[in-house]
Amino acid sequence: MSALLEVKDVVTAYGKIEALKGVSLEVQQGSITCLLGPNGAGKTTLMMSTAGILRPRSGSIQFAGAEIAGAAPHAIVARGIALVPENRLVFPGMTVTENLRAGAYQRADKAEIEAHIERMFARFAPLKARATQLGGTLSGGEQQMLSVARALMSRPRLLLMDEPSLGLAPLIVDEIFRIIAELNKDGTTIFLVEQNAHMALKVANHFYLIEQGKVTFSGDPGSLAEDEVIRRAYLGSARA
Amino acid sequence: MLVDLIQNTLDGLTAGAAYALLAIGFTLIFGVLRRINLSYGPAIMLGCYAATWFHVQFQVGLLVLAALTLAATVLAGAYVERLCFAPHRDRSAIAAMVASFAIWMQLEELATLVLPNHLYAFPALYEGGPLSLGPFTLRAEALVMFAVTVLACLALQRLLYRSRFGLSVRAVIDQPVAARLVGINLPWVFVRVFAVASALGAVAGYLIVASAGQVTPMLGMWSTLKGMLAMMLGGLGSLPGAIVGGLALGLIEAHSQWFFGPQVRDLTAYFLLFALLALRPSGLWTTPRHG
Amino acid sequence: MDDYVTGVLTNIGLFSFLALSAYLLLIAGEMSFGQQAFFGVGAYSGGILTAIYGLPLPVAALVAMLLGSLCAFLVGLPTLRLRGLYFAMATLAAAEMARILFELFRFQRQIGGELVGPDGTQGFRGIRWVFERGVEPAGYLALVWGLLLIALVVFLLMERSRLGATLRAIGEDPDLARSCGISVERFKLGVAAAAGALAALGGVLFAHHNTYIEPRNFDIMLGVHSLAYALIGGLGTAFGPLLGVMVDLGVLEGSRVFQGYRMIAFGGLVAILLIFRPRGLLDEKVVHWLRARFS
Amino acid sequence: MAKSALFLILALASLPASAQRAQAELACTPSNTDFAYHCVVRLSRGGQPLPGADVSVGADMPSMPMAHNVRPVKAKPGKAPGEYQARLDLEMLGEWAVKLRLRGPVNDQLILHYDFDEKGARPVIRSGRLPRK
Repeated sequence: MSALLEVKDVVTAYGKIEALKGVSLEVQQGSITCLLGPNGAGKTTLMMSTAGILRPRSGSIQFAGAEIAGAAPHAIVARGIALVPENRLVFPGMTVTENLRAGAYQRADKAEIEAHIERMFARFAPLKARATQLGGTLSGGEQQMLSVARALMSRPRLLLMDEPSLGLAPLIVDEIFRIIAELNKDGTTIFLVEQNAHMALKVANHFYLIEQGKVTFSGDPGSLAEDEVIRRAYLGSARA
Repeated sequence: MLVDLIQNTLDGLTAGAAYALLAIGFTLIFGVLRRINLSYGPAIMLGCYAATWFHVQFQVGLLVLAALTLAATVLAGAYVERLCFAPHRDRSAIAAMVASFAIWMQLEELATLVLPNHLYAFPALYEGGPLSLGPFTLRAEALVMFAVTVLACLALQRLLYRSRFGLSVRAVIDQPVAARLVGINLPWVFVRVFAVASALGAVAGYLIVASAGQVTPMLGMWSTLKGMLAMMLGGLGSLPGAIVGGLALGLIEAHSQWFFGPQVRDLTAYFLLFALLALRPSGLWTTPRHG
Repeated sequence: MDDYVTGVLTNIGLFSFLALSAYLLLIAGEMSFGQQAFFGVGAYSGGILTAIYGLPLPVAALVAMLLGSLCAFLVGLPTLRLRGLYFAMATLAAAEMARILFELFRFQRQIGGELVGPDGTQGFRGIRWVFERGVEPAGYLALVWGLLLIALVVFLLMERSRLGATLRAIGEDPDLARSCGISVERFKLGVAAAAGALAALGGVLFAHHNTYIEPRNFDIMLGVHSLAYALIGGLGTAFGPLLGVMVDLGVLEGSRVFQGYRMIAFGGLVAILLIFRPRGLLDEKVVHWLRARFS
Repeated sequence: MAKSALFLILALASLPASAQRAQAELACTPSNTDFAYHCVVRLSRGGQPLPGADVSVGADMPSMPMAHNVRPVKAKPGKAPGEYQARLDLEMLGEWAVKLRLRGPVNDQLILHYDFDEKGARPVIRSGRLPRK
């Protein structure tokens, strides 16, 4: 395996406050890599920096050998990265089908897009029944599925997922993680941010702990006792 | 009494059609950029002035005038976008708005330099008198205004719902962060939105000056104010809302003018806007927003 | 000093009151398109009190300021919970309503054999208190700038106090301020009332300088200009708005050789300035640097 | 003829009204330069011409009087008593509020509204009931 994504010494700041204070990590080709940490540790900031929504102040982000730090989001999507954002951010005033079509915005193969949408409906059955409904009227779980499906429509090599289980009922969380494992089996590399460490450790090949803008631990599931991981993921070691 | 009411309604809808067109252009820019473009009206005014200048010099025909208005307005709109909005993309909305105000001053001065009189004749769309329908009268320009407004709305509808550009515009209005995440090139969308909005504004401006038969430098401020007012009445950033807001503004103005006179007409419109903002800031007509 | 220089300097002073009024709201995080209305309220009420009721100017100015702040309070009450552009639009609507009400306002009395008082769109002539007392332009200039100086000193004291810090905290992040136990709404109402009084004072002085006012004096152009001044000059210090007015009127007057082209040059300059300095010439950074340097 | 008759009527009408205050009237003709006018100011008080005043003439735009104004010029005594001549350099055509600052026998400021076009200047009479465009 080789590193598909290589983050080195990335610093991202909001004004004077540095949310990332030099983060370095790697996501191996074909893996599910998970980033765990308490609220405000910088997980979402790292996701947004990788997707190009935020511009890192310094450091390098390499994707498949090419530097992408500071590139515009549309250029990063074109390289094969898609982000399923925190809180899902579906297009509330557009139908489910249109949401999916927007996901394929950079693709020109019209017929293949429509076929791809049908495949998404097959995979995410609840969406099919809601095809003509507005995104804003879906339930939280359905919105999460839509957000994942929309990201897949760009046929990414690397799927970034920011808190996909946030605010969802346990049954739906199970479903989401089943989908994550399935996508990975089909060849998509996944970089996952989670609060739900228990579920994340079940699917991940590798995980990082991030606390106060710095990576504090890196290892495979099992290299640290799960309750220790969970404690640090929720509370951080500093406060423990 | 009833005749007057219906006549006022007709007049109001006519004015409202023009307001709706102005409001759609204004709303497109606001919805996509979340910025207020005070230079929206002045760009339209400059377009109309450019056409008038050609008319004064060369006596060109109606269609050429319309094309000139369109071209000059889009050009002025592009200038506004480059100078006031592109540089402030990720920054202060206030700075962008004040910049657009500065450019307003510039455009207005430019127009009055080229044509210094306070008033210029603009070739009318139709030379004959008003058409009468039973007890009611309707100006031929009003029919043209309606027809063009409906056509423009249909064309916009097609553009927004049947094209890739339309998909990107709606995505940016709906959820700007997600729009960037699916790979929409925001700056490029902005440029094209400005062009479309300017074109719609030019159509509205041309119809307004052609039915009034004259241009004055007031057209700039007037268009910005009416477009903004209609947009606010319909709910910020909603395109169907802009149409409803425009028609509503026209109706309110026509009826309150008939009942209370011209000054109270403006007063009513502003009062309504104020009351709406204080009581129901999301507007009369809003798209559902959950999640 | 000839009449011209005195006139320009007086105008700079008069405008500064309005720009300061807009600035006060801007640092509290609100953009008002409607401060010209309170300027108008001050001009009309002050003019009526001296020209019709024969009250001395200082008394008229005090009453006008009270009235201006009362109006601003009443406008602020239902609108200050609105955010950003919504508030801007609401204040714009209120100000245009005020302008139209001035157009409808007729209140004339026979004074010395002449009809004096607001006469709708015909305006309000004969606000002569200053001229009848033989105050020369230079004297009036000193009065305007004296009052402006007092206002500036109050601003500077405020900005150094806890009050100023609270104000900027509210302006930067109202939610955070609220979570720190600051009563944001009440604070903003106070700010709006103070800004209204400041604008009204400028209005009284303007009416007595010009002897004549009309509703068109108080249209949206005036309001947008005052906003622009605060922004060009900078949001870092109360000297910012003053600098903005000076830059504008200074460049305008200095470029009279360009005749009709001066607004073209000026408009472009402002737009370009805002690209490089989006919070104005004297923004918070520059002010911080200057303070560190000179204190 | 008609003009001077009108002038007379106006002067008579204002005779009892203002014995103390000065009245002014303006007559302007365009010059060779764009937007520049030769203006004659007729000052009167109580119906009598008012000579010997120190008059400066400026002009404001009705909206934005503080920013859009014309540099005031000193008027020279004209041909007849009570007449003063000045050259007004405007920025554009349209409505201007002409501002007369008087010193000497009277200390006052008068504002006159005139509409300037290619032919000259006419006083603006607004009914207040006309719709604004």
